[in-house]
Amino acid sequence: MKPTQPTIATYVKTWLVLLLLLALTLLAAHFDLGSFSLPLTLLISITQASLILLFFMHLHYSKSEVVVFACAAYLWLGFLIVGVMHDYLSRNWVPQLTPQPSSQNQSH
Amino acid sequence: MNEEPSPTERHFENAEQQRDVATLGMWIFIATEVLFFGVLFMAYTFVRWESPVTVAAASRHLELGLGAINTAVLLTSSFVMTLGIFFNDRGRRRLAAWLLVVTALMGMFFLAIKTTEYVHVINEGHFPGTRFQYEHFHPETANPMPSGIVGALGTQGESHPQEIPSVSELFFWLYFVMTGLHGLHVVIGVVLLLVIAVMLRRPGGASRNTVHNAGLYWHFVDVVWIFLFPLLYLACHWKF
Amino acid sequence: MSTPEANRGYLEENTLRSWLLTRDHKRIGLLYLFSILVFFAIAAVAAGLIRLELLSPRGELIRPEMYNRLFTLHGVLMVWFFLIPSIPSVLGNFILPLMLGARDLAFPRLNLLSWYLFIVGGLLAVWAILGGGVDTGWTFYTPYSTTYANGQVVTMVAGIFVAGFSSILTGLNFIVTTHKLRAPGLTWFRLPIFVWSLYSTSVILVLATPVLAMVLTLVAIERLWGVGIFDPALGGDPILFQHLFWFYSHPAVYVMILPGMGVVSELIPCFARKRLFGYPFVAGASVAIAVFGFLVWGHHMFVSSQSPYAGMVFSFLSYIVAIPSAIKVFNWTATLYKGSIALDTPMLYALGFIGLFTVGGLTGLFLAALAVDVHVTHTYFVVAHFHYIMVGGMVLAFMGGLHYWWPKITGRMYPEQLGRLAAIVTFIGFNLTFFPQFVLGYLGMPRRYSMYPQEFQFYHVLSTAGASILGVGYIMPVFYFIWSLKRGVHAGPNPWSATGLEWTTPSPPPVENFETPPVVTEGPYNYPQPAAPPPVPPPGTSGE
Amino acid sequence: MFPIWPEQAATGARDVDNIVIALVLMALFFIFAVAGPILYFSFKYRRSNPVNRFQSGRRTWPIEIVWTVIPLVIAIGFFTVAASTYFRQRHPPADAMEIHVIGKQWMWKIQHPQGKREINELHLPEGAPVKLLMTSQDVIHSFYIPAFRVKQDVLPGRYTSMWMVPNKPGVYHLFCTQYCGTGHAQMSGKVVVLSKADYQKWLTSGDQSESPVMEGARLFRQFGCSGCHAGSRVVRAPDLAGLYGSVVPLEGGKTTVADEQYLRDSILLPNSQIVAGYEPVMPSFQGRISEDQLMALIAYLKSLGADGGGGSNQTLSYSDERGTIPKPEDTPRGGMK
Repeated sequence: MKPTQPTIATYVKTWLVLLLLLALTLLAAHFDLGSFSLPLTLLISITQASLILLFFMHLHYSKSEVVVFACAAYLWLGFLIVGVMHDYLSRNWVPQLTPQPSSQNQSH
Repeated sequence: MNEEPSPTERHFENAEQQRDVATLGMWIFIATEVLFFGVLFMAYTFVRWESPVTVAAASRHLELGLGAINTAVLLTSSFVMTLGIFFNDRGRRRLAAWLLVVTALMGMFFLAIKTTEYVHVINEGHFPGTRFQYEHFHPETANPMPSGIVGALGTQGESHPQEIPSVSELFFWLYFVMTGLHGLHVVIGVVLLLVIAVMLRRPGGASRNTVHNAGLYWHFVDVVWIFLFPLLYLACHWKF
Repeated sequence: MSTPEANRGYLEENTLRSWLLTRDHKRIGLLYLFSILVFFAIAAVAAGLIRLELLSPRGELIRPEMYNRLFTLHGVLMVWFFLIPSIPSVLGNFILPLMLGARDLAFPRLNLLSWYLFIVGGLLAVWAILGGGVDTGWTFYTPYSTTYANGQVVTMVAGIFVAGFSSILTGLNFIVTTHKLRAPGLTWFRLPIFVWSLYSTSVILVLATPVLAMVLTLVAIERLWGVGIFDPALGGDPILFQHLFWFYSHPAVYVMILPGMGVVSELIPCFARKRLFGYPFVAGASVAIAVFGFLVWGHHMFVSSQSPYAGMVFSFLSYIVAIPSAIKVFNWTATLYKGSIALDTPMLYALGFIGLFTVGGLTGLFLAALAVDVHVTHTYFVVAHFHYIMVGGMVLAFMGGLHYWWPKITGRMYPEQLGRLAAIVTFIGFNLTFFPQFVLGYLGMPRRYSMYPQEFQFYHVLSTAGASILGVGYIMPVFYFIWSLKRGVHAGPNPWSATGLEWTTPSPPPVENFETPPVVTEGPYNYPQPAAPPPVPPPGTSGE
Repeated sequence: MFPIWPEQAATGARDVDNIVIALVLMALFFIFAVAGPILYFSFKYRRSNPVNRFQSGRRTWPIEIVWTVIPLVIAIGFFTVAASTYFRQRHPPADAMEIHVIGKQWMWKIQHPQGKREINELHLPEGAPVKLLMTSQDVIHSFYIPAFRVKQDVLPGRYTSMWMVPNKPGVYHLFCTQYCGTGHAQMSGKVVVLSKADYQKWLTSGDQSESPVMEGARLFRQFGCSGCHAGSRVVRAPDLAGLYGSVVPLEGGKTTVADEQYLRDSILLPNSQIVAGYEPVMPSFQGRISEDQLMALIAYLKSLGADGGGGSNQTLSYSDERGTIPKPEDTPRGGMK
């Protein structure tokens, strides 16, 4: 059974965790974490956004149709980014087969 | 708790239906906003993937401190907004109105910091366009161009390193478009919150659904910033 | 809940104010009908001029600058100001709440706002046309649109942006209405297929249109300030524009066909007196098309320098998305089996739709085939293909739906014999116009050419001849519809003896749609099924 | 009087036509499978016809599965055949002769490897593989030869290519098929396929100009590239001999394949892709070098084979002679990690 309404305590806790995560982001920026740095920062951002969506925006307490549309937007954004980037990322694959090699400086 | 027993529009059966309609409608609107901003995030992904080194160099010119303060301001304003909704739901409309005003003030504070930052960036010549100062991003200003290159270029006329286009201009273009669009949303949000705050002081002025939906909008604007902040300000700290 | 006031026919009050400030979904549907017909007429005239120009290979009639403006105008107006709003905003607006047993859409004021946004967008587009025109083609490919094109690109783009928001709000309204305002007992699997189609369409409108709005904004920014993400000199990429554009515009093709499929799914059971064959499959196919339609946009870019691997993925998904369409066609055909078929005007349009959509869909498989697409893309083959889908599909479905619901909308019948004649003339004219273009395309005739080599002339002449017949097919209904407003036979609530909640209320419906709120107890298309011995068929078209 | 099928004038055309014939047959099958029953049912079950309409309420899902799976299998079959043909058509053989094509509003500028230039006409030898390396000076164009069934968009700021083996002497259409502005319809021309002997004769007739490789070698000195990349080095810059086709480690840890596009970007946007271990000191040549010159420069860089380089201080030289086709360069090597 889901609770139907968040309490003030939930809001305060969420807020504090959000600020804590912000501090964590800044802290991470001060250390050289190499290639972990980007995924870590994005992970923190996604966590923050999820907290806001779930508690501040009451998704945790909402009907399923609302949850579906809230999630669909991010899924569709995923379609867009994956669909476009899989073109750019695959342009350098096996250059023998691609007569119009591309400009990009990263493969994979 | 029992202010709205019947729907305010005649095509609804009951207040619960009206509330669900308002909530679902707002979420679908937010879904369109996600994809609206999504195009810019897509563009960012492309630029960043194409030239990570240049983007990192350009990102270094943004004020991390101001960005971080702004993030904290927006997170806190979202928190205050939830309190406003909480008290409005419990019939304490005056308190709710003041909390909305506080939220709006924080939004204005955010905008003030943002403006300061814009002025700073523009003064440094980083506004994309004809007066964009490329040399800030060209290592040859840091380590002057060796005489061999200058000599070699002599045959082709003067050397104008500031005219050399660079992806750094695209980074600042994205910075202005993304934060500008976000700032526009903040401005709309601030106006919306102030209007609702005024309406709340009149009996029957603003329905609970209205306040809830304004809250959803404000939180969404916050969510966008949560991604803008690391992508723009922290890009210089990432390595591949 | 019902007052005498609310039980008056929705058409009774007739002041200008009562129309311009209405919140009644039925009136807004009619406002849309008049507006899109105006845009259709302008765009059709442009098409006529294009066809006349192409009568001769030397292109003597119109200068190339003008020709380029004409096909851009034709494309922009037809896509954004006719096809996309046609069935959803006109028939959907009118019928959806009636089908759901609702008193109105969820957001009536937003609905009116949608119409005003549509008009503002349309006026901006017309202003752009009058102020010098736009010659980019409806696709606005960069860097031509951002740097090289003359004309009112920014105004045009602004018009499309505003009209886009009109689509978004309509889609939002439909989704919420379908979720929340269904009559008691009207479960998801009791919904007519038209509702499923509109729902799928709305999902596309809501999730794809913002991408178009933003990408066109970026084009405008780049055009105004000279800096932008699509400029290769700065490290940007014009191909990125194509990706973003087609992320919207391919699903938009489904916005143009899904509602048509919905209308046909209403017409076939009604005029065959049978339950729709495979209802859950047809309903599921609509949703599948809406979702998979988002994953195939790259098939517009096989020769654009997109990576061959990406091309392969998009080609594969394009074949997959053809399957739900095929399922629908087979189910419609199977519905006819052992039906009691009356070939009234709407049915003629519906059967024409199935035939032309089948041809359009199958030629889509030619274009999805990578090696073949290299040859036929950017040629008249593509032009013929999408006209088979959009004109052969959507316009025929729109006409079918308009005839079918005309008695509900106006309370009067149109003249049946003339209607059948117009349907047949349209079908013949359409095929004569566009079938030769498949051959032209395979021969290599590029699209958007104002002049062409001599050997293609034969097919162009055929096509222009067909276009004039098609024009007659379009003009006839205008006259007899207007005639029927005054002289048509009174229709009564249910002239087709059709099922569906919209036929349980008077024609034209009262302001509040239903005198008593309906309660649904059965599935859709519950036509009486014949018993084991051969029954005596009901005579005529309106008998039970 | 009027054609019904385009000519086949290149080896790949037949493959495409075969797929199309199969597609047409498939389409006809489905059109009859749909239109036949529609017409038959409309007649037989017309409302005035008293026939038996009784149907037992059988389950429908078996037939639904049948007409889902059969089209699916057919679709996947066509996808596979068309995709594999496409991949073959995208893969130029190593010995293809390379012709440079530059699109601009509204003409095609073409240069043969031996140096001969032409506009809106493309002369090709019969039976030899030809690769077109293409770019645009302004907007997107598209290079289309219907008789060869080949087409490729031509983009500003990017090299695209396509290849074919013409196999039938004759004159064919050449079209620009990506809408490019007012003169789009005039941006067409002809492709002339000649026998090998006639092609050689044609190459040496009329105006002659420098071959791209020779021009590139001259530009390499004129623009001062040699100041750093060869000869008396003032600054340390990467060696360019054998660069083409090799895998280049970049600053930041990634690698890339040095293809035409990489060479182009390195000249125009040098600081977005810096070779690992080097200072980003190279100036950009954007706006200083025309597309023709850029293509010539790249042709020259490609002619510097891997075996010619290696030494840290060698003098770069070129070794082709006017009137002969340069040796085909190696196909790009290297690949993914």
